[in-house]
Amino acid sequence: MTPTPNTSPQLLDPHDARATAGTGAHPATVESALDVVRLLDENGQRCENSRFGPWVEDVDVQTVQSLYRSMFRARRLDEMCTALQRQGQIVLWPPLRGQEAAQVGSARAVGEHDYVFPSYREHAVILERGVPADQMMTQFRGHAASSWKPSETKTHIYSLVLGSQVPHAVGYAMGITQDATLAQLAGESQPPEAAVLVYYGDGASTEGEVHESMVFAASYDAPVVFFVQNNQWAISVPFSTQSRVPLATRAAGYGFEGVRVDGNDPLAVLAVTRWAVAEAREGRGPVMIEAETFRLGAHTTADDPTKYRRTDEEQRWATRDPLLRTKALLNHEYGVDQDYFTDLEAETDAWIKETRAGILDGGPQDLEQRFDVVYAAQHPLVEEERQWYRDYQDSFLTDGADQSLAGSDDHSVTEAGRA
Amino acid sequence: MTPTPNTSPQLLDPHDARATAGTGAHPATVESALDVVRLLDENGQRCENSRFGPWVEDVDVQTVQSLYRSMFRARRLDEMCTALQRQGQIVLWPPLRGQEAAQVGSARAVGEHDYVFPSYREHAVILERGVPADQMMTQFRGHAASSWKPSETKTHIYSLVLGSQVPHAVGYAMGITQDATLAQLAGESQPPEAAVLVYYGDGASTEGEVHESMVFAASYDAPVVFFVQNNQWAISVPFSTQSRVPLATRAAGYGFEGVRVDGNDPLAVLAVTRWAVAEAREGRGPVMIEAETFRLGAHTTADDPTKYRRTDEEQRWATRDPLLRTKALLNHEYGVDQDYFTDLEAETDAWIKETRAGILDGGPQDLEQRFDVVYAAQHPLVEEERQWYRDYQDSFLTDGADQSLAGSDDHSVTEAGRA
Amino acid sequence: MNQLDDSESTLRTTMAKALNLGMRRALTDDPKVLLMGEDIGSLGGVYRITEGLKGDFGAHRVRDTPLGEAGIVGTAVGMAMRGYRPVCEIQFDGFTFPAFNQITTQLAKMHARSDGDVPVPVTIRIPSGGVIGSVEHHSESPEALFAHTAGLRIVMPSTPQDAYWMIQQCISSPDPVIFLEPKRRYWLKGEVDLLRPTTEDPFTAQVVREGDQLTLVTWGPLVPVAMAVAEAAAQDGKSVEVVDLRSLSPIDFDTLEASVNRTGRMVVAHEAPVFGGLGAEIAARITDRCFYSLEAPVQRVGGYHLPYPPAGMEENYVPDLDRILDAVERAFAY
Amino acid sequence: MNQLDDSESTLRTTMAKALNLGMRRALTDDPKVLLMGEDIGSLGGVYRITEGLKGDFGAHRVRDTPLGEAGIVGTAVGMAMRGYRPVCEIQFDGFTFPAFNQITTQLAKMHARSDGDVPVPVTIRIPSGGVIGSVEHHSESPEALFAHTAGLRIVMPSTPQDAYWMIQQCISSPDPVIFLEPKRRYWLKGEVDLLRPTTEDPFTAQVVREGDQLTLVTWGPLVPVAMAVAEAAAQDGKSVEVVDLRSLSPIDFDTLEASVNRTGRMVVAHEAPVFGGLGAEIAARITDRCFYSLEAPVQRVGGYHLPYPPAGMEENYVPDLDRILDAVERAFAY
Ligand SMILES: Cc1ncc(C[n+]2csc(CCOP(=O)(O)OP(=O)(O)O)c2C)c(N)n1
Ligand SMILES: Cc1ncc(C[n+]2csc(CCOP(=O)(O)OP(=O)(O)O)c2C)c(N)n1
Ligand SMILES: [Mg+2]
Ligand SMILES: [Mg+2]
Repeated sequence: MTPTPNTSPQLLDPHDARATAGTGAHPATVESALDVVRLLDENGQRCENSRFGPWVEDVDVQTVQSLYRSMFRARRLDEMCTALQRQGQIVLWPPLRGQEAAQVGSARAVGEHDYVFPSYREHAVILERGVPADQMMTQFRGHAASSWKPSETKTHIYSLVLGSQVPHAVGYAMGITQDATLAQLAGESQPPEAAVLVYYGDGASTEGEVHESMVFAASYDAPVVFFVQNNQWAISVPFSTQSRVPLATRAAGYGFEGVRVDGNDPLAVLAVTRWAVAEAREGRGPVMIEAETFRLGAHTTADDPTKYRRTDEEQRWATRDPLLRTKALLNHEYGVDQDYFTDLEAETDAWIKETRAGILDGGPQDLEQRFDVVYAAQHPLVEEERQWYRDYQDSFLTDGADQSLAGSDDHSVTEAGRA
Repeated sequence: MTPTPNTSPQLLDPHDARATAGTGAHPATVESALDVVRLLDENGQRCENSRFGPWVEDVDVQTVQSLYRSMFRARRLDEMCTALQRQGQIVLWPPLRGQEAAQVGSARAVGEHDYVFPSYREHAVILERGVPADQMMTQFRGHAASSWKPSETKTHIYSLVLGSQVPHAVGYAMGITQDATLAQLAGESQPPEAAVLVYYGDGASTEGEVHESMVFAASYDAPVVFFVQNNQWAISVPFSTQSRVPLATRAAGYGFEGVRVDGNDPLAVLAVTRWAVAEAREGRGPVMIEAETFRLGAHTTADDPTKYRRTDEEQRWATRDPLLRTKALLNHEYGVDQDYFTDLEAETDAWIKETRAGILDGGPQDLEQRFDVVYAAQHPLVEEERQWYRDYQDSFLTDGADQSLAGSDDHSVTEAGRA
Repeated sequence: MNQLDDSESTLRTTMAKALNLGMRRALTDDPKVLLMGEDIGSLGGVYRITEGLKGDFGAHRVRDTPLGEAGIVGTAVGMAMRGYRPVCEIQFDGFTFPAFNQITTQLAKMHARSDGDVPVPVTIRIPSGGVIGSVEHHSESPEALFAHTAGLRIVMPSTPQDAYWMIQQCISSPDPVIFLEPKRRYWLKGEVDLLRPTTEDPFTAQVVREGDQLTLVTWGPLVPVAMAVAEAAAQDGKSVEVVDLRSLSPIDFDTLEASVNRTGRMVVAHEAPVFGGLGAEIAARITDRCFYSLEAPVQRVGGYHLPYPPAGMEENYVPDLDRILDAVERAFAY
Repeated sequence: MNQLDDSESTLRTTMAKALNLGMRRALTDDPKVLLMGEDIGSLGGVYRITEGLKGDFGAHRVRDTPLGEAGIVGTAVGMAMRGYRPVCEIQFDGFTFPAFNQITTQLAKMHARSDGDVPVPVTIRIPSGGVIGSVEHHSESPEALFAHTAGLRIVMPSTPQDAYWMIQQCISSPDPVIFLEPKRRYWLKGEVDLLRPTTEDPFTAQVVREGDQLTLVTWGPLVPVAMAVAEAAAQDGKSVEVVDLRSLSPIDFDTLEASVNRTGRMVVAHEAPVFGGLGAEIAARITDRCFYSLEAPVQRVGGYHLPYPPAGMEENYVPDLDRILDAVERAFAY
């Protein structure tokens, strides 16, 4: 998935200072973390960046089209899911609108040996990792606990306890290093270099577990890339409540590098993440990336942004829409014409239709399945309760359904509402 | 307690950049946090520091003698308590040897309106706050839950859950600000400016709660000074396991200033803490100070440092002993002669003797007292259990002591040891 | 604020609104009261319980905090030390755990650890319980994890009247209180008497329906279900007394004991898993106190020993009328 | 490592050493096993349980971690996802709480949350319990706070033999295990059979003294005290059966039920506070299962509803021989 970039020698310079480590010596500065890396301006024109530009030298029209296609599909899926939630088909939906470049650009930078830990809004990342869109929705329909198998996709399940997945990512990365150490000691061939990419939000950055993750990652030189999507809001709380300064500046305080990137610029995100993943894979990690972006939609389908933010802020960011910018790049830089977009639209319409049907196809598992997965090994209490549950459910069948008073809960509780 | 220093104007410059706040603008850099502030060299000779020197311009021979006296008493108390623990009179004792300058220097910088949150090794701080030495020991004797009243001393009790006191300090500081806000809104006169000084260690800095404390402090502009004693070790774990870089560099990532100070230089510690407390009091906080010092003794009386660290490291730091350095300053800079030290020794001997007697005087409270303090208001379960406990204890009195099999536990459990 | 006009002495409203009015009154009565939590300001909380309060009392008294539960509870403890009475909101029950250290080792123990010198009158509001059709970690019932820790008080109102009064009573308690809100009943309507609380002491249980053959004890979201169970049982000729526990720590065992000594049977129902749940403590203590009165072992009904399941299965997980009735029948079968 | 020579099939040693040998063997048998914790490397842990292991297996397998319990457990979960079997040490019971979120919402639930795709075979060793003459937070008994959470297993050995075998069995369990070590019994000596565990399944109870008039159930540090109680009762003409619970989740109720159906009486003793403690679950379930056999309500004896007290008062707080005997007498008084 990651083409080897034409790197200039200084890009691969080991961080001597960091290697000699110890108190007092480290290469990163807060200042360097304040610049925002950008390879496209707001009108979709390429701009220069001598450090990160080389990391996307291989990018051609096909690559940009493919990035655009992924972003476009993600947006359309997002719109469809928002609609489905309104129709009561989905329990809750956190829209990604506005964050497509940050997600697709970064997900493209990792490969089959790498492992990805999403938070809960990374739908475009999940699609990039090969999970079928309809399957992805079973969790949000309330039909299953998780929608894909980490063992198959090398992509962890969504984590709703904010920040909780970040130490897992670091531990997984420590495991990658341990694999290499064990192989080396056993005189075996080295496993392929691999890195971990973990996503979290500006709000989640405040959680203590994220900090401990940084400490552990630095302490064990873990090959992990911390990817913060700073979408300016944590539900109704603006970023200024979480921090006075960009989050990328945090990295220096742990002795590793933090880079701030324009999260609505897919090329810059791709370049910076490729660089970071290479740093991590090659043992110079961890690295932190802060992608400056914006949640154009509501926090979730249960949210109402008009309560807490001004439309002029939304409008300002709407002009920086990553899809518009990438479309402009395709138009102006690569001369891609309207036919391409028309075809893409048609193709996507068909895909959405099919996906929608797939989503609506399934129903919830039976609760009995939960008794199978709470423990991996046999457990007497679970067995006892499973048996009880089965007998109890069966009693309705044998006694006749009219025996059940189910549903009379809400009836008798005349005044109860539902969240 | 804090003489107003002769400050040059730029010292009191408000941090314009910080005041305008928001993303992108903050004055601190990691680089500035890498320099170690020092006003005395290793031989006790004064050295220049244009930024912090003015904060101790008022310091004269009396002040230095008084600093030395506090450090000397703390060391002698420490030695005595270590001995008492060996004799089984104290449950456990965490020695402060080597950290006297960091503690006395910083504690001198706060006054009666300020509030102090120690961790659990700040015995010299506690003495500075006016707690009698013998009283201070009741907790370590296992006789009482806490040894002094925060309501009287404006000094919180010791906290043994590492890092747990740090958010309390921030909350307390938020309360100071709230007092001012409420007074202002009510048209009342402003309460005196006050700050909070909170201590923790290099090891504790890894705890997630410390991070959340930094975030909250920055978010609410809380008048708090984070004072880390980096004594290079967290029990057996060297600082390099906690961080690749000095802890003072962390502050910049939260958008406030971090300063590194030679923790064995009482003047530098006093100067930097005075500055920091003034910053905090005047609404330009929070501030973080990292005092570089060394725990010359064991972690606690239960510890054996030979298991994990080299004596050459200990010896190197022994030459930087803050008492030796301050004594040299008194000798060379102020021409204080041996008589002073002889007198101090005699005075301290007497104090130690008296303190020792005071320590040995008391016995444990009865468990019944605990039923009074678990809740502030009446509680039926506690009442019931208290009654049961009282009746049960009384049953031994009325039935005759021979009824009790107490003590036969260890007898019957022949092979059980005790920690 | 004219809802607070004392000339209108009762009000018909939802539990959500009653909580809002209760906090409004606490904020009005005591300048030391302040609210803290994620999204409680402009948004008014994800459940809108604090709606309008920031506008009326100011951002210094209704604080949108950074996103860290340990930070929220930890700074609240510090503010309490400075004389304030912070009321913290944890957004959902499942997000209490990042603050568990602060709650268990600090908030609960500060008064005892300081030998009574430092009271910490902090109230922690937690929307609690399930059947709201949500995603994971949004439907937990953590009460037993707090009840075992000395130093905390725990309550859960089940009516607008109790919500209005108990929130005020807990805010003025000198002890820390975990205030659980039955989130699926936020829109339950009822009468609120603005002049008189149900009880002066909020840490007591209430018999909410009298009966003489079985005591059904529950709290919060299951109280209306228990009432329906008693009604269904009555149609079957069985007389069930319903006790709304209200206070989960301390537990008003005197009221329970008196009831069971009359009825001879008890069922405890809660949403949390049965194993290690609060029902165990109630069953064990009532069995001890009423050994010779009990005609059947105390029957417990609650969640299974499983993490709270996905929304599509939750109605089979949380005890409903049928399952509680089944437990009632089991008790009568002895 | 010659202690492991199979030609010597038994060894007389302390519980501390037995744990060390058990982990040594696990490290030898499976390269995926690794140890993580504060001070467990060069120092060998504050209780020296891991002494020598870093030297013999290397710093990559016996890791001194940074000082963050959430980080320890959280990264262990991640390493388990990569195929490792991390064994974490929490330095003292009172310092488990910073990791409570990772344990409760992540470690316990990962297998269920991933629909069975992600097992997390992590063992968390926690020196537990009191009467060690220490300072606050060093003597807690948090078992009930874990037992209520589905997905965890909890054990507590009381002998060197069980310590040696159960640590190995738990490390090879596919489920996460909270492994409580009765720290005041670390120097208790006993025989370890190096060839045969007490039971193949560590999640079972053991009758450690037979009797026919009362079942005294306890675990960990109180097992030797319970044995002394049975002896004292025997001198008084009363026959007490002692059950070492060993597994606190799941609980081997079949063994308890069989015992109580013979004896007709039960006392449960633990160090943790009685209110909301594990004794409640045992009492409630045994009362349900053995209602017609019980001649007295199950008597519970444990800590009071207080934070663990200062060392000078702890002997009055933790149940000792006298207090357990008192409970036994109460049971016989019915
Ligand atoms: C520990 C925890 N606390 C609170 C919540 C409730 N919550 C869900 S999303 C959210 C805001 C998250 O903001 P951010 O991390 O910036 O991610 P974003 O939603 O912007 O993608 C909150 C407070 C949670 N899920 N977990
Ligand atoms: C939350 C928590 N984890 C672990 C411990 C056990 N412990 C006590 S002191 C200590 C080392 C502390 O190191 P540091 O913070 O550097 O302070 P120092 O002892 O050097 O003064 C440890 C691990 C604890 N008290 N609290
Ligand atoms: Mg955000
Ligand atoms: Mg230290």
